[in-house]
Amino acid sequence: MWRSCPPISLTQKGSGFVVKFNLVSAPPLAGYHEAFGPVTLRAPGDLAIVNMAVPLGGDTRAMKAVKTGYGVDLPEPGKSVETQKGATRLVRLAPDQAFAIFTHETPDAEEVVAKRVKKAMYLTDQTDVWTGLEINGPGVLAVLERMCPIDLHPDAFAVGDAARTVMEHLGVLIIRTGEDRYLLLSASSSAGSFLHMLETSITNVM
Amino acid sequence: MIIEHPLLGPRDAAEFIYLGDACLIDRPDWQAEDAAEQFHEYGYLRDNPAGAHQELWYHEQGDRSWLVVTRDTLSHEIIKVDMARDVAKARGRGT
Amino acid sequence: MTYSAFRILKEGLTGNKGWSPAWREPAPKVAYDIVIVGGGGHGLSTAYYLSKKYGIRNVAVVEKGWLGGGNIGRNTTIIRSNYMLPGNEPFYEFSMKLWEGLEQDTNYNSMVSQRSILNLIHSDGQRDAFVRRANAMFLAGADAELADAAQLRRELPFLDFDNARFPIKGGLYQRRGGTARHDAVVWGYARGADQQGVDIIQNCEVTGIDIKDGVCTGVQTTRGAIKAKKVAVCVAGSSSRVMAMAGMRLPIESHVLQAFVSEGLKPVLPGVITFGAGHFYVSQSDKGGLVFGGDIDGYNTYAQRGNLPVVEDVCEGGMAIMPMIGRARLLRSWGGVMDMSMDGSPFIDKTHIDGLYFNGGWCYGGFKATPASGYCYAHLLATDEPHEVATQMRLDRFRRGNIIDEKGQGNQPNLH
Amino acid sequence: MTQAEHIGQAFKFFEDDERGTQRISVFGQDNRVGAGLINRGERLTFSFNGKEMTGFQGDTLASALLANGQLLVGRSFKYHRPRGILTAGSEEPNALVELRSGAAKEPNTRATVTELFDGLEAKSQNHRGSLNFDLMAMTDFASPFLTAGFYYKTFMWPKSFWEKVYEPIIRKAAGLGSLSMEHDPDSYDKGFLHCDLLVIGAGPSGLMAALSAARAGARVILADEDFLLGGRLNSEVLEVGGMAGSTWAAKTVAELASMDNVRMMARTTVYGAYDHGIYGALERCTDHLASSAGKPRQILWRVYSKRAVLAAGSTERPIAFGNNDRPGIMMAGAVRTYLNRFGVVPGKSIAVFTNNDDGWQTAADLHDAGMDVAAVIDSRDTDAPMALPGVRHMRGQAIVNTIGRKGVKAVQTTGGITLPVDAVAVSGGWNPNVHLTCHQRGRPEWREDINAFVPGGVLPVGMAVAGAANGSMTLAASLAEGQAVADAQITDLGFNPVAADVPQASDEAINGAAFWHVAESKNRAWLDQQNDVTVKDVKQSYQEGFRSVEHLKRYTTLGMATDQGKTANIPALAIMSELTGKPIQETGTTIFRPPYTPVPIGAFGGRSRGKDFRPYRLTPSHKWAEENGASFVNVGNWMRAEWYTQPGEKGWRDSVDREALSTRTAVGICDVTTLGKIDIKGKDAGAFLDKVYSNTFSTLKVGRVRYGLMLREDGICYDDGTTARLADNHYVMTTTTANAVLVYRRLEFARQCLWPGLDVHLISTTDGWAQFAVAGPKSRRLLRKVVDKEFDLSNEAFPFMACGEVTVFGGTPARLFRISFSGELAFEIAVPARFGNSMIEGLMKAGKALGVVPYGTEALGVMRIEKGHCTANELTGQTTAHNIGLGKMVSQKKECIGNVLSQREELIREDDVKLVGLRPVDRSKGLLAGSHFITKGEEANMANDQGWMTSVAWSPNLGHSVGLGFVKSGNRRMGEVIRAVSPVHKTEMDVEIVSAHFIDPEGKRLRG
Repeated sequence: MWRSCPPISLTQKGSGFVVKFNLVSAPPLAGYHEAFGPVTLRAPGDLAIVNMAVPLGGDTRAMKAVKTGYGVDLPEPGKSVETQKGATRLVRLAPDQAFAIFTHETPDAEEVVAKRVKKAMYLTDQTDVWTGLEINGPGVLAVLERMCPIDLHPDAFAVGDAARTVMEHLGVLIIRTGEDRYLLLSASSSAGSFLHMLETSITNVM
Repeated sequence: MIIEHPLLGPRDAAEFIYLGDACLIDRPDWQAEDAAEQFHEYGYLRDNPAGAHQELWYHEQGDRSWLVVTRDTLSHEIIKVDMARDVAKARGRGT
Repeated sequence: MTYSAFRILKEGLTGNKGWSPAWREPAPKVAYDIVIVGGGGHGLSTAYYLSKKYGIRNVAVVEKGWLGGGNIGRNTTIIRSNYMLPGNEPFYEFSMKLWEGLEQDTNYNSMVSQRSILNLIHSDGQRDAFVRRANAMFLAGADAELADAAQLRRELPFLDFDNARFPIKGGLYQRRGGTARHDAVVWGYARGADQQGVDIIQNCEVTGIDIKDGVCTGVQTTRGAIKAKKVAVCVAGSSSRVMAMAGMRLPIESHVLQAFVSEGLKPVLPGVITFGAGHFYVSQSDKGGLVFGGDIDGYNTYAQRGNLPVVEDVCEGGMAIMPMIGRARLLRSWGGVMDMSMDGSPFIDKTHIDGLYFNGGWCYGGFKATPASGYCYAHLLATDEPHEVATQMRLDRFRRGNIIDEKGQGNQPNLH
Repeated sequence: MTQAEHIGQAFKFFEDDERGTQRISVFGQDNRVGAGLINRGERLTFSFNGKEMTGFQGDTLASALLANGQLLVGRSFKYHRPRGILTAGSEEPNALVELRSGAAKEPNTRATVTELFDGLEAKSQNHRGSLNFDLMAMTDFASPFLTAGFYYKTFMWPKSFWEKVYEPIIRKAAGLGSLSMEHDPDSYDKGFLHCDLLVIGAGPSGLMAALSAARAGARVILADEDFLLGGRLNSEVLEVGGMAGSTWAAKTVAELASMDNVRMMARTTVYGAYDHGIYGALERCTDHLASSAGKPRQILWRVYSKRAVLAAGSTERPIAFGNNDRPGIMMAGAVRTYLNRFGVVPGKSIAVFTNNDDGWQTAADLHDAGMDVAAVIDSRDTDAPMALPGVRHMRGQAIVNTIGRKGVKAVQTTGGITLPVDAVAVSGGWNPNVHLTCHQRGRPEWREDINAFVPGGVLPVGMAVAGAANGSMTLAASLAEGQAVADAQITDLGFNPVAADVPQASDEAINGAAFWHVAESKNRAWLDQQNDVTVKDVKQSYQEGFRSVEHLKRYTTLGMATDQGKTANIPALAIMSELTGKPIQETGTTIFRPPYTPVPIGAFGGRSRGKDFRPYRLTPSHKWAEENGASFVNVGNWMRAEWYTQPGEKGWRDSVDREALSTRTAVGICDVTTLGKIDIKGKDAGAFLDKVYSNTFSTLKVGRVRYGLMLREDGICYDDGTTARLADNHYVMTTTTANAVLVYRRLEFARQCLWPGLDVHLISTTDGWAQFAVAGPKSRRLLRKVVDKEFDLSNEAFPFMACGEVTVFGGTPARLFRISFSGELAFEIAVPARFGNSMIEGLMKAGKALGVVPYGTEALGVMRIEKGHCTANELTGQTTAHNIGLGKMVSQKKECIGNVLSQREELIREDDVKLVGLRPVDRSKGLLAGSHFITKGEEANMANDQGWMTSVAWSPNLGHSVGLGFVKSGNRRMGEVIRAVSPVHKTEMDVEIVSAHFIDPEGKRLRG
């Protein structure tokens, strides 16, 4: 069972039954995958995101826990690393904050990370806060320069680099995950506008 | 404008939200005898210099850090950028 | 010299050789009853009303540059009295009434044009707030009119009613609002004050304020010392710098407000239109340019120039409500340094130093206040009592908690 | 098309061309001569005022008009004087047209920079009647009465006539082109570019600068406003490196275009220099095409440069003489451009009037092309700088007047000679284009040797200037300086310039004399041709005391037209300098401000228009709401369901009444996801909350929720909401929808700047949880069917203000809060957002038998007003805790934001306004929000204002209108009947002051 803290003691009293109903998971852009000439745009499935906050004064313990749990060092702010198996990407956003991004379906991502870093960090599930789009292909920089104020020249923004910025009034976390591949994360509530922004940039350029 | 973030490098000021004079870090002691007067000064009176100005910027569309930026209000030249939490600690802020 | 159509005819027929200077260029005297620091709109209107309404003519206006080179020369020329709070609305309505008689009073056509100002409404909450404001305007003797979307569609068919992100649900008009020719306001007051005997001294920068035993005795300037029984500072945009010479810290920050004008166009806009869900307001000048602006840049500055994010923000607002202006071109941009006060409202007050008076903190609303600001400041200087419409515009109001915060943003100047 | 292809195409058609010199008449193009850099293989048809004409690919509209002998192209602003084409560039004051038609109509378009395309439509502007017979031209005869500032001196009587009579006439006469009044049909885009070196201008110095920096490996952007790169090289017959200058330019462009580290941007104007090396640039993508075909018309680029080289060249200035504004009178450099680049001449017999050697080059080029040069009239009493056999040299003379009306027919000289000509080429010397150097703090300096302002003062950070823009007026100097300046710039950045020779070029003769206007001219001599400002206007301005350049500009409108005085300003201030006796340097210039040339407002707007003005935020149950009859309302960027229309309902009131009634009698569900949610963790989370809230949270028990009031530091209420404690180190704060981002920002400020020693961490989870209010007497029964059975929801186990983490529908994690905004027994339940749309279906299914309804923001509003709860209508940022009866919540026993200043005397006055309930005495009447209160028997004025109505609603539960409002000492006036006046509605009514809690004042329901 999913819990981030011990359950409150709620003993069963009174009558009632839970209706039979299957809650369906429907992230906003689930299944989106389009090719625009050489550029493809897709929403990665089951992208789990967990925020990791470093307790005040707990830096050493947190770093050690990441190293032990993931086998890699927590990168510097503005950088990300993939764990050895490539299963999780750790993105350092701020001195005391990082995201763990990995593929995971059920809504217990926080526990998955908790198993790795134990109690060395404060964890908060961010999976449903964000929606992700991956853009890939030659010419992708020409698309991104119509939205992104960050210098994405290969020499300035290496593979693994990450930046939170603003594009067309949307807060976006952009991570370079490959030579011509970028993962963009934005707020899930504005997923439609986020997709529209990327599609417009692509069609304006292509 | 471009703000040279101490950790993240140059970023367009459009990513930031401006608050004002970095004297806002120096929140008075609420138990001081003249707390009302001190808070009045803290809340309302500003040097507003024409020249170097220490000011608070928040990297809202970024890493959510508050920065203390020393900037010339005549030329807009940015002389220095520090993490506000470091400045606050150095000025004796704690718990 | 009195200006009239007859005079123009006469001069036109005789080669326009008889025009005399609009004002003298006197050298500063050793002493005056009152020295007004700042030859902008407010300073000159103060001098005008001091001399004309209060009969005090031994007055100098000292200006560090050219007359009207401050914010009165770099604004969007809007006049209105659509405020809400008791500390403000009677004052601005008083100003509006002065505007309405200004040209005849000064014998100078400052082109006061009551073409209306409209604030668009996009939500029910906004409408409630505007009704409150409209009724406050009525209670203060001003005019207001609510319009629904259908009426606006008839009157302003070019607005984007059908594809708007924030649909237009109506608007609040002040029909008596409008624009005036900003430079002409300066020149009219300057000429009027000069004719009453006021010395207007350009290129004369104040470099020090003389204070002896808590009493202000005059100013030091780049053209020598000038003694005065009263020194009236009126330098919005530079208030902190000047008052620092008297050792005062003010509840003011300096910020830049950009404004823009398009190329000249045949008439398209009937009045002033303000877009409440974005940062955009616009009117069309008599010459045909769309005069528009929006939010302040938001950081402390004394530079009369702004940056791109605000230019884009303003034009985004414009395109959002009237996409017909897409093919009109932005011709010129400029920036004015604003005295942004801690509650968005101004000060007309004595200071704790005898003989030193302060007028400032006008934020980006100083133009429309020009007549009343001068009138009330003149009243204060002449009588040592605040004018009845400016009783709350005091420097100690924050200490007492008597805040005049129209926007409800608190003590953060860049939000007002 | 790639950049290289694009540039390549622009050039391919002239590399094979030969320069012809004889006049060749092509299909009515009577003024077409020589070859030029145009593609004669591609004939283009266009129309001017409905008349069909032809031109060639590579023409501008202006060159094509000239080729067709159309010298009269427009009317001036004030006097409606006939005007032609003065220049060949973006400085053009006269040749403005309305381009295209219908919604795409583009007023005030400079023909001199409009690239000709097939099917182009242009119309002249600012005339009543035809261009040839403009009825408004009669204003010209009234000109003695319309001199500088005339309108300030009249139109004042009678008072009411200004708006009604005078101003409408003036407005109609003023303005130039007209807007279509239709929505701009094109789209625009924006973008961001980064480079080591931005080179502005692709003339000789710009090309050299870009080439040198590019060869050294720097990231270079080369931008030029023209569609053909090369600058003056394309207008001159000068040689570079042993080949034609234009050929050298093309070769250099080709080399640059082939390099990966170079971005070539033709048709791109760098219009503004902003702080810290940021430049604004406008790229015109489809303006040279008949249609933009769905692609962005223009792109507004924000260029982040480490260094920049301004190589913007120079602009030729005219000399003012009598009737110098007639069509056919052109700048001498422009005549060369039309001749050499476009193969066009403005007339058959041309006089050259110059004060400098460069003017002679025009005579020479015309002469070499076999044209009839009537004379070179040189204001200097010096020998000819070059030999032009057969050309008359009139030394020490000037043109004093011209004859003609819609075109020049003859010129009269100071020597009393009348020369019949049909065109005049004028050169008054060249002004370096220093504009961008002045966009920040630069102030130009006067250089006596070239009689021009050059860059001075503090230049924008990182900018250096090269070539003519820097006052290096010859070709050889420009090339050398371009390279040297770029090398210095990139050396600064750590690059090693490649040593390369500057190609050979000659230093052409550039001597000149200061000569601004012909004093002997009795007729009006124009300075600002667009705004009709003459030498006499400047003199009158001086006479009336408007002597500073700013007063001159404002009084006469000099330099305020669409060309921003690029040709007019310097001669005018030189004349003012003569009048005042002050040197030009001291007279100074007005300040150059962005943009360098006008930029369409649509381009600055980019994509942010229509529905794309701001992003949409949708709630997790948006799809379900759409499918179930919801109508939506904007709340900030959120779209919230305002009500759900059921079949048979006639208006929104039907729906809202039903929703509110059903919720109070059964159960209702509302998506409240939009409320801000902030996860607060850390061992000092409780201590932190004590500081940011006016009340205490560290004492809150785990599993409990508390209402919190947050003040600003000035003691005014900022936000309110509930905060739940889920664990010792874990709180979840809710904020109002509007303040979610702002509260988060303030909390980060408190955390980082005020109390950095606290272990507390914030993260927004607003979008992460789909949260639903489940309210009404049957809400527990409904939830019982949703929450998994091991969780006890009884009042004892889960009382009012309890919270907990539960699971729903068989194991899906959820958070449950027992809180109530409606005043009913109520809960809020949150599930991960991805389940949100399904969750509301599940809730509706579970509640079907209970009579569940979904309700929107309107019913929510009705119920909160009935209950006396505040929202933004009450918490306006001007409201104190005392105003809303929560003064006691502001603890004075702990350190917290706002408590000290909240105690200021004026903020705790007993007679201040207090929140009360209001109901109409006549219960059938509807209250009006925004009404003001006046005590009975008193006059309605501001002094008697007792407060105002903040919120009103029709209460279906009470059967009458209810309102909330602020009334002075309202807490002591219960039962009083007071006037609620709304003069803007022209109504008033009597209302009774009552408790704000209309329903269940004891709060039994929510605790039940």
